[in-house]
Amino acid sequence: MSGKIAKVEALAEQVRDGTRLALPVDYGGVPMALTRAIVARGARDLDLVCVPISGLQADMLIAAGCVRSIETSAVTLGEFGPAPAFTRAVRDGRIALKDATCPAIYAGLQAAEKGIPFMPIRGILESDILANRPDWQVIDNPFAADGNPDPIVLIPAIQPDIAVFHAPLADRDGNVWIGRRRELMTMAHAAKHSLVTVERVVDGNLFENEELAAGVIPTLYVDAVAEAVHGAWPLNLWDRYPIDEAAMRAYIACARDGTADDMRRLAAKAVPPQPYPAAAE
Amino acid sequence: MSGKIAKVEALAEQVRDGTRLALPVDYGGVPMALTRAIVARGARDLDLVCVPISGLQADMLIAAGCVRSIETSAVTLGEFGPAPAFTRAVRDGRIALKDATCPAIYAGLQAAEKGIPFMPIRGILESDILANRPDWQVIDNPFAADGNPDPIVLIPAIQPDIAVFHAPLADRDGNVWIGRRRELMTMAHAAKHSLVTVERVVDGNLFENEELAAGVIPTLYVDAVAEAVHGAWPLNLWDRYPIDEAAMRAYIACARDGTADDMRRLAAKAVPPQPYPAAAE
Amino acid sequence: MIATIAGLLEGCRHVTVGASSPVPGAGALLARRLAPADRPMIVSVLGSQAHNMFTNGGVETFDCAAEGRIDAFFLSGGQIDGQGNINLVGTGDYPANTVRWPGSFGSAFVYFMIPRVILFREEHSRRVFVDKVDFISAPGTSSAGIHRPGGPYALLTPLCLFDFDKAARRFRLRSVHPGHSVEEVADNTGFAFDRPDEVPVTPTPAADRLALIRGTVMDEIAETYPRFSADMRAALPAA
Amino acid sequence: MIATIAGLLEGCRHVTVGASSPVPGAGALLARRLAPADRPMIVSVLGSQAHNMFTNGGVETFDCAAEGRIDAFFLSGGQIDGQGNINLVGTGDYPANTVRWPGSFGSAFVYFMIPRVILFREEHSRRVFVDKVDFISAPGTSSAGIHRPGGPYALLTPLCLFDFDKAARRFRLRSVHPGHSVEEVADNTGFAFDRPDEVPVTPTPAADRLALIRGTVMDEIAETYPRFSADMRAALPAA
Repeated sequence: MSGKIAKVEALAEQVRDGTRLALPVDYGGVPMALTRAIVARGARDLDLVCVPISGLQADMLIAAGCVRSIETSAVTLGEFGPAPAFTRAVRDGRIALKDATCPAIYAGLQAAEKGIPFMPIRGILESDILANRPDWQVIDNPFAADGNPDPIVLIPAIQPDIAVFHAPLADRDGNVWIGRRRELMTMAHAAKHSLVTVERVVDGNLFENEELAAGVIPTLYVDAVAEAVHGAWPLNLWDRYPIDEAAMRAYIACARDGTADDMRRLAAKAVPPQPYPAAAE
Repeated sequence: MSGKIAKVEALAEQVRDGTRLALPVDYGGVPMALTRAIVARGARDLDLVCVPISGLQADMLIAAGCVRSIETSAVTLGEFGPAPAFTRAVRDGRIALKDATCPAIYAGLQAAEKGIPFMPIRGILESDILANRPDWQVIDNPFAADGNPDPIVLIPAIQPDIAVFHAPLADRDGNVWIGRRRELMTMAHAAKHSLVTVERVVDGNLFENEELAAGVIPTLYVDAVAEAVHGAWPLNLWDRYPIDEAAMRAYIACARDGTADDMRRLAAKAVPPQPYPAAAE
Repeated sequence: MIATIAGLLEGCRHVTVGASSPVPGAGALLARRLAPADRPMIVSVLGSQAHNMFTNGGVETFDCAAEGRIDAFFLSGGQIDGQGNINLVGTGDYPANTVRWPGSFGSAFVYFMIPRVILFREEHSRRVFVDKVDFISAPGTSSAGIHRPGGPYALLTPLCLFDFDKAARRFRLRSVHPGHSVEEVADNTGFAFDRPDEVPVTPTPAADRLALIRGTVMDEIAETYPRFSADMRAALPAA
Repeated sequence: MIATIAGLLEGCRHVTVGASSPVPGAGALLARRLAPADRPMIVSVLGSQAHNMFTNGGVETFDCAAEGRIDAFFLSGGQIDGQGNINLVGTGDYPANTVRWPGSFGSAFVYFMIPRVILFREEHSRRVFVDKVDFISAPGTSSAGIHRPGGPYALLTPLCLFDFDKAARRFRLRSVHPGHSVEEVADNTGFAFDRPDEVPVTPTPAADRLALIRGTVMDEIAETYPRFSADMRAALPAA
C-alpha cells in the first residue's frame, strides 16, 4: 500500500540536526542499528527525551558529539555500570541537562498525546528536581476543599519531533507490533513522527488477528519502518535475544577513553556478530 | 490461586445500594447477565457512570428503579431507537442527570487512574454542557504565552466504586483478556473494584502467551470473575455473537409501557435462547 | 449525496465516521477509493471492528483528533442554528426537556479539534434548522483567544449544500441539489443564510464515479452497513 | 538480610522491586512465599518479563502507586540523610556535579505515593549516610498540606535496621545485626538518630525460613537474578 518500508540509512537521514528525539528505555526495544546510522550521518544538536531513562543509546549519541541537550530521569548502563560519556559531559557542562523523574516524563508525553498544554502530577514538591526545572509549575488544586491549598505540580506537554524504537514485527502497511511495551505507543502518539526498525516485516495486515491487534501501533502514527535483524544489538530485545556483554565492554572502553571520532568509527563498523551469542547463562 | 472465580449472583450482591457504578459502551462488552442479577437483587440508588455512553444496560437499570443519578454523554438503543426508560425518567425528573461529552468522561477516569484530582481538556468552552456542570472548572492556561489567557476546562477525577463489564476470556487467577477494548482497562484502573463476567474461564495463566498478555487486565485490578456464556445477551459481544433483535423489541415494549415490577420480572426470567440466534443477515 | 460527501473529503488523510451514519460512511469509503496513491486516505468507522485501526480504546479517537491527526468528522443535530450551534440533547428547558434526545456524544470536543466537521441531516425542515437552538451541545464558533483548530465546514441536506463562513459566523448556500430550488430551501430553513446571486445545481457524479459507487463501494459499504446497502441496492434503478 | 526484608513486607498485597535490586527482590519473593493463602502477595519486578503483570507500559507502575495499589517499594541513594532525604543525582554543586550518578528514576514520585518505601544500601558509611544531602532527589517528609500518602518506612543496611519516625522526621535504630554493635553503627553514620536504651539484635531467620530461602526461594531468584543467586549459592556454607 503506502511506501513506508525503507532502509535504516534513509530513516537516519530524516533525523536532521536539532531534532527533539524520543528514546525508549534500554529493555524496551532500543533501535541501536538506527542509532549507529544517525551517528554515522554526523547528526548534531539533538535534544534527547529519554522515555523515561536511557543507557547505551543516549551515551553513544553523547560520546559521538551529536547531543545538545538531554531530558531524562536517569542514564545508566545498568549492570555494566555508569554511562561514561553522559557522566563526563554533565561534569564538563557540555550538554544542557533537564533532570526529571520517570512519571513526569510520561505525564509530559501524555499531555502532548491528548493535545493539552500540561498534565498535573502528584509528588515531586519540595525536591531539588523541581527547584531546577523552571519550565515546571505549581498551582493550588482548584478542586481542593476550602482552607487547604493542596499544591500540585504541572508538567508542560512534551512533543518530540521524532520517536525512534525497535520492535519484533511490522507489516507492509506500517502497523507495528509492540505487545505490552505501551510506552512505545505513548511516544508514537505524542511525537510528530515515528521512525521504527523491526526484526521482521511481514506481508498481510496485523489487524487481521484480533489478539495481535491489541498490541499494535497503527500505521497512522508511523512514518517509516526499516527491517534490521538484531536491530537492538548489542542490547537485548525483551527476552528474544540477550545483551552482548563483550560488545558492551568494547563500547565502554571507547566511550571512556576515546574521542568523538573514535566513537563514530566504532559506530560505523559495528555489526551484530554471526551467529548471534546465545543467552549469557 | 485466589478464590476470585464466583457466581454471577455473588457478583451482583457486591453491588450494594448507593454504589457509583461504571458501565461500558454497548458494543464494548456489556455484562447483561450480571445487570439482570443486579436488578433481580433489587439494588437501589445507583449512581451510574457511562464510559462514555450506555444503552440497554442503563435503560434497564433505570426502568427497574435501581438508579439515583446518571453521568453520561448519551443513552441510546442505537438502531433500535431511543432508550425509553431513560427518556421518560429525564422528562419526569426522576433521576439526577449529569450530561457530559465522551472525552470528558475519559478524562475524569484517567485522572482517577493517575491519582490526580483533575485532568485538563480542550474544547467544551461556551457550551451548555459546561454551563450545566458546576462540578467542572475553567482556568487560564498557566503555560500560555503572555497576553493570551487561553482558558481551558478542568474535569474532576471520576473514581467509580465498582466497574462492571463482560469479556471473552479470563484465567483462574482473575486475569481478564479484553483485546483492543482499552476503555475497559481505564475503567478497571480508575474504579476501586472491578466485577467481570466472561464467556469462558480457562486454566493456566494468560501471561504465559506474550501476544495475549498485551490485551490483558491483570488480576491486581479484578476483584471477582464469573463465567456467563452469552453474558452480553441480548446485546452482541464484539463480532463474536450478534444482537438478539427479538429480545430487544421485547425489552423496548416492557420499558415503554410496563412498570418497574414488570421490568424486574422480565430481568429475572430472561435467559439467552438455545441455540443462540445466528447473525441477523 | 454520497458523491458530494466524497467531494467534501478530498485531500483528507484520515476521516472518522460514527457507527450509525451510513451515508457519510459510504461517502468516506468512496473518497478513500478516489484518493491518489501517493496520498492514501484512512477511514475509521467508530464501533466497528473491521474498519477501525484504533488500539488504545475509545479515548484514542479524541486523542488522535487533539493531535491533529483527524482531518474530517461527521456530526448531526436534533437542531442546528444559523451560527452553526448544534443541539443533541433536547427541546424545551433543560434538564426536564419536553423532548429528550440521546445526548451530545463527543460533539463538544470534536467540533473544536477537527478542521472539517461536516454537518449532515436527512430531514431539511424548520423544526431542525432553527434560528436559535434550545441547548448548545457544541457552539458553531468561539470567542477570540479560545484554542480552536477545528469547526463546522459544511452542512449537507437532501435539498442542498451549505458552506460555513467562520468569520461571518453564518452559512452560505453553495448549491442546490437537482430537482430542488432555492425557494424550497428558504421555505424549509429557520435561519438566515447568505447566497450567491446565481446558485448552481449540485453536480451529479460522472458516470465512472456512479459505476464505482454502485460497484466496489457498494460491497465495502455492505460489510459495514449491511441494512443500509441492502436498501440502497433495492432503490437503484434496474441496471 | 533477605529474611529481614521479608519481615518488613508482612501484610503487603503488592510489592514492587526495581530490576537491579536482587537482595530486595529475594526478600520480596520470600515474603510472597510466606504470605497467608487468604491474603496472597503479588511481587512485580520492573523491567522483567516473567515477574511483571503490568500491561499498560512503564507509566502503569506509577499510576498503580497513585491508585494506592502498591504497598511497598525499595529505594536506595548515593546519599541518605537524617531527615530521610535521598540523593540519586550526585555530589558537589548541581548541575556540574563533581560526581554524577545515573539520576533520580521514579523516586520523587514513589517516595510520596507508596506507604512502605524501604531504603536499602549495601554500603554503611559516613560517605553514604550524611548529615545533609547535596541534592534532594526526593524529600524524606513534606510540609503540612502536601498530599502525601507514602514515604520512608525503614532503612536496612549490612549493619543494622532503622525505622523512620515521620513525626520526628528522624530515623530510629530498631536492631543491630548479629556480629555488629551500636557503636559501630554510630561510628559509620553521619547523621544523628534515636535509639532505645537496649538495642536488640536483629533476629536471624528460624531454621524453616532459612531452608526455604536456600531452597525454593533460591530457585525463584535464580530465574530473575541469575548472577546474584549464583554468587549467593557459592557463599552458602556447605549444607
